[in-house]
Amino acid sequence: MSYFAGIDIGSATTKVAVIDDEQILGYKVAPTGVHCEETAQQILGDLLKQLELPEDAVERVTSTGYGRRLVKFASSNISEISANVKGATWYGAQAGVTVRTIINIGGQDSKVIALDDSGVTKNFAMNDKCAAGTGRFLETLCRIMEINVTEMGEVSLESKVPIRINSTCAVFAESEIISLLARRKEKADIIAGAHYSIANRVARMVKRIGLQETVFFDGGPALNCGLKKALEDELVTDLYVPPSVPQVTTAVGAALIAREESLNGEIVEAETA
Amino acid sequence: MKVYRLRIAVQFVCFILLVYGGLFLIDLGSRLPTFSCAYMDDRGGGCFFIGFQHMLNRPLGEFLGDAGIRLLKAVGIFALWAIVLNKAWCGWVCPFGFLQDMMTKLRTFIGVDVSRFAWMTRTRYRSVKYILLVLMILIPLGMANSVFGLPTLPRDWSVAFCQICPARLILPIFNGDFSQIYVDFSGSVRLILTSLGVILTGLFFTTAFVKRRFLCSYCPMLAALSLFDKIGLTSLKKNGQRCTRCGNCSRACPMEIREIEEEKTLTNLVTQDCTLCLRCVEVCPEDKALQATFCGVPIFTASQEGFLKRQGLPGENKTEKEI
Amino acid sequence: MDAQEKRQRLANKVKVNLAMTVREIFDAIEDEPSRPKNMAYFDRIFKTFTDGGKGAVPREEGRKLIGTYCLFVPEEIIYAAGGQPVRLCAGAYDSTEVGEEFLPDVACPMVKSEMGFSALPVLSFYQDCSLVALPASCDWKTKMGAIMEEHAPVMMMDMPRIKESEASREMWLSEIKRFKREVEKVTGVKVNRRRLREAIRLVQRAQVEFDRFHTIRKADTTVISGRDALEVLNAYFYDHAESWTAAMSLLNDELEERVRNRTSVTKPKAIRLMLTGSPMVFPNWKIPTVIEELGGALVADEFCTSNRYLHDKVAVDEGSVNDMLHAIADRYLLPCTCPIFSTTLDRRDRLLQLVEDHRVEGVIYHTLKGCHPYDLETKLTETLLRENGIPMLRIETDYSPQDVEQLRTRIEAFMETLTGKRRG
Amino acid sequence: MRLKAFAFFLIVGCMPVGAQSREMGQAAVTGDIPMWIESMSWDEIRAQRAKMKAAMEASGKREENRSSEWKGRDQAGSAKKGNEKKRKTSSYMRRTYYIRSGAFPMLSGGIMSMKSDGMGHVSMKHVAKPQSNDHERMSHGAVDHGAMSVSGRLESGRPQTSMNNTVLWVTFPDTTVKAHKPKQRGKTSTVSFPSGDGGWYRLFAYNDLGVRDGTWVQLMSHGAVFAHGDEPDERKQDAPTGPGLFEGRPILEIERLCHDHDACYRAHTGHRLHVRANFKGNKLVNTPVTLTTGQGWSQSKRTDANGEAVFTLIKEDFPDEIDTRKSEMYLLTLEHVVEEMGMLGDEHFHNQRYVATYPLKVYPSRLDWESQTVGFYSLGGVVLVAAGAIAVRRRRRRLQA
Repeated sequence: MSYFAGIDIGSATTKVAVIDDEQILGYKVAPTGVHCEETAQQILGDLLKQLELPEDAVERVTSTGYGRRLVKFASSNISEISANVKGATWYGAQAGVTVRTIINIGGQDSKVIALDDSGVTKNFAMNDKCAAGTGRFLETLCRIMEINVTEMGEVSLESKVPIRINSTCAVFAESEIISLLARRKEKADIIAGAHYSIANRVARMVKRIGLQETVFFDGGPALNCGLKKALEDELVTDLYVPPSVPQVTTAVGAALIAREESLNGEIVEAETA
Repeated sequence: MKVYRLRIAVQFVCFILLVYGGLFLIDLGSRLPTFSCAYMDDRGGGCFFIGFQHMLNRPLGEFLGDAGIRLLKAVGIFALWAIVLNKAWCGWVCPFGFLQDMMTKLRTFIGVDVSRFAWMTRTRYRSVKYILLVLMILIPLGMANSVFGLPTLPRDWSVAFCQICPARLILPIFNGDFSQIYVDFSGSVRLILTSLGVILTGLFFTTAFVKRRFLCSYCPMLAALSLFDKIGLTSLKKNGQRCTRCGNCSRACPMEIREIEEEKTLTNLVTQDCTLCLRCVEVCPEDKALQATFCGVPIFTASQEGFLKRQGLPGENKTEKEI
Repeated sequence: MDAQEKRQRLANKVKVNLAMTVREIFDAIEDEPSRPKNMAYFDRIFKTFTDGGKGAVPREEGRKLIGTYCLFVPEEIIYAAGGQPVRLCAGAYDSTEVGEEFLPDVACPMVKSEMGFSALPVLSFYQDCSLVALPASCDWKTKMGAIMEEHAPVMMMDMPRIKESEASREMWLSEIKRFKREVEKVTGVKVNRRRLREAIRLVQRAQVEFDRFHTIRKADTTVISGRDALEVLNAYFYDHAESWTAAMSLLNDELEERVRNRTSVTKPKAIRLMLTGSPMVFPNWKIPTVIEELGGALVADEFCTSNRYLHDKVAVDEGSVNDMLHAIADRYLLPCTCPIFSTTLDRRDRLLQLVEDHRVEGVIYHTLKGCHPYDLETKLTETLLRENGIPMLRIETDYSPQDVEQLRTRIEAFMETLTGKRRG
Repeated sequence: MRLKAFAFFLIVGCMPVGAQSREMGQAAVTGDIPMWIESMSWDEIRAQRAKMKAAMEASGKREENRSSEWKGRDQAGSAKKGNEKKRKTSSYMRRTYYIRSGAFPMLSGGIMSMKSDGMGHVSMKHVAKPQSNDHERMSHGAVDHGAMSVSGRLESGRPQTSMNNTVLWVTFPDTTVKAHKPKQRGKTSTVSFPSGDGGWYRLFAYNDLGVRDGTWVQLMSHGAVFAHGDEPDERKQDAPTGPGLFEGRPILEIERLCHDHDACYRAHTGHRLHVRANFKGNKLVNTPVTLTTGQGWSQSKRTDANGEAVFTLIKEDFPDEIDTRKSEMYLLTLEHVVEEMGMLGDEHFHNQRYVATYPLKVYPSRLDWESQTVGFYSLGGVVLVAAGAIAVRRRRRRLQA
């Protein structure tokens, strides 16, 4: 019995997932600190503790995400795209859907990945320049609104006619929203409007690379049902959001890759032998 | 200001004046540029043409003397009348025109649709009235003079136009005199002319139920008056820029004149067929696009609210009879 | 998901976006100071767009809806046949991309938008039409009919392009008569003399109010913003003539009051501008909005959706049905200044007249991308206006809100040159 | 052709009048030779003009063919420059009136074939001041006359009646009366005067034959011509005196009374002719008035207590070919003898005899050549046909639409 770990160091949170040959054993999400390697170490440690596994039980560790190169102890690191793809396809396989498009909205970027039938990346679009249309934007919104991120979805669903947020830049949007609040507009409408403006941007990316069913939606904001609805409206399709915590898909993907690498490694060894 | 009502009133008064004026010892002379037929016993003034034809029936030489002077005098009086009222003689005074308008009223009352000429037809037959006018001048001259040594026309040709003029047959009826409706067998010329008169009269009664002022378009009086169009004191002005060419005017025009709609540059719109009935001004919905003037002073101007008033607005309980 | 559901969801998407657009506009309007309060009636009509345009078009006693495009379809006949006309010309950006599925990208946004609305159940009255009369005015409209046929009961009306010819007039008259027969078939009501006369008078009453309104706009004090003027006439698309007239007379009263009190919606001595060119339909109000945000006074416009819509009048002459039909045919064909006609004469004079009446200082010529007829007349208009000492700014745009900022800059610059011109 | 036949039928329809004429007995003109005014026939005028023209061309004067007959006469007489001038200034319409005398009807001469020239009609009408309406009505078919010249000429081959003492009184529209003594020029003697004003020019010829075997014979005749033009505004009421006049009016006058103006204006067969006989202003009672037709039929009637007599213009038989312009000369003759002694110059007479004539041109009845029946029928026909045509056309068009 061998164990593998995937570490996804995102801008907002760090996710760690541990799997064995069959299934996921566990995962853990924690905010990324300043020193991401320590954080990663610590989280992994905690997770193993939870799983009552020895420190060295993990055979291979693959890191991904922005900080992936900072994780010295990782046996390999890989771009979050492939990791995301891997994870998404795996989850899809679990649910019995063939994922063709992946929408991942992260802390400070959002990507759209197009796959072919065999789950190989065909094309991808990415917005990593601007915070608008990312989780970070939603967080600022919550801060201004003084509500919890997790409530956003439910609140936004109450809105009848959302208010359009024209500013495409997170900073301007902020001021715009403040002025809206000043004009006593419904919070729900504002939030919904924000959702639609994000959805709109994402939808534009999707349009660029072309949308194919099934669409797999992951990343932290995927928890936000309002955003999900907005996206579904804009894309005119259903989104598949993994049942368990959707932000760890990338980490899981990394872990899966670690496992594959080890298997391949064995094969290689066998050949040399 | 519902001009069509005013007009009918004026026409009626003129009709009484000209047809029965004699009974009140009214005499406007015998040089009127309108079909106040000289065959009416009680008329209050005579049509210019009959005297005109007689006067022309002279050897040319005599026009250098008294005869000529007398002719000039007559034409002068005619011209004076014509210049003052211009075509309004046709649209507002002419008893025969009035009768035709009344027939039109009857037609609209019955609800028979008006029918229009094709454009080509209309333009083609425009010249008829001038031809008639020229003939009316040449025939009497031909009676008294031999042209190129040809024999002079027989006396049957005397007052040839009056013989074919339907007004001669119809107007005297209002004096209780039906005797003008006859066919003259005394000679082939007379036979043809008088029969023509009868035929035209028949057309007067029938065409009135399909067309407006059918005979006016061929009236030599219109032709004679149209010589004074440009100098007439009464006139119809148009402001091309204000005109949207909506075609209301030309559609409502009894004489089916298209210039009034199409012209954008010309200002004086008294065209050869215009009878100055001012119907066009009534149905013009544009402010100051059309204007009837007397000596340059506007007497009736087109306007939006005026238009809508004449269309029976505002008002719920009006029936379509009003228009 | 199956095609039907897909269509529904697409519709929802458009609905939501449209709703957001409408809300955006009216939220902005709410904060405007000194807006005539009688505009509320017209606002209501457009606010219904936020949920599928329910109640935008009055449907009492089960009047059949007859959709019309352009301003060539005689509403008198529809009213006379007991129908309710609704003009379907659309200005919503949100439905254009749906239309793009049916039409080439170069097609003008209006056609795209209309296509989108008639293809999807977004605004109810697009679907409820028992007959959609579509004059083959420009090329887009001509072909749109064929493309639209599967979504709506389209009746194409042939449009002559040369008003001066007798043949075209007769052709148009026969088209009008055909339309009458079609409408009668749909509504089951025969158009007789009395009904037609009443219908004509109904529209004429509306025109009385329109004339009042038009005259008010000639005043020195700009008592109503150009955008509101657009809105007022845009409302006539959907409203029943009678109720529109009633609301209109109230508004006119208020406006006349304002004229007396000199309560202006603009700063004193604001630049007097006129809009012309491709039609603007709600919610495509970006240009008038920008102009007025910049403090310009939009005193006149020459749009088939606004000023030209109700200006020309039917002149009943003899009052028989045929005569009235003839009058109607003429009214809808001859005075129309739409550039699809060969002649530019009428539009030219109309523009000059408006400039003169409203004392316009500058003209903004609006062309929709792909609206070739208006594009073709740009040069002519420009030279004409220059000859008359009126500067002209040509703006080519579409329904998308992206270019608002750059429009703002251009218009601002234009207005600055006008102020300079004013100084001397 | 068929119409001609119809016309003929109409004539036949009018025959009773003709039949009536047959019943009238023949009566010769009694007493002395009458004198009457008669307009020269148009043919004669034409002929004369042609002759003059020919003469002029023969003499090589091609220019000024304005009114050739003057030319001609000037050749005959002495062509004076002054004359030329005078005549150039006012162009004259020459009308010639014979003042004829002799047996009526003359069986030779231009009477029977006489055609009216369409330049006005010789007829009498007793209106000193015609009302405007009358004036207009008189104008039918007439044309202005530049001027009039009256010439009497001696009829040869007949019992001579001296024309030396003939005077022609012309009453102008403004009722000024002027006497004109015919000037002898060659064979004919003419009087001419410009007629500027419009209205009636009444001619009254008076011929004093002097005393013949104890009877002072005075012949007179009436005639009038209507001139078109504008009537004089003021009228001079003067009662001239002179030979043949009594208080400005003819001594013996046949005054025609007009009830039906048209009849007065142009006499047609079947009309009534109502006359009154005046002598020196008083009516002549119970005096025979004789109407003689161009073919010699005549009828005498005695004037009643008012001095009036009524004739019916009988129908003469016209040729089958109807010619409305064929007219006949009828003549009314009135004789009055006053038993009164007196001296004329150095001659005694024991009674005065006045013979007045009233020439009258009679045309066939309008009914002979005008048919109102046909008029009405054809009018109805035209209306029906046209209406039908229009209806059919409309129907076709409606079906097309």
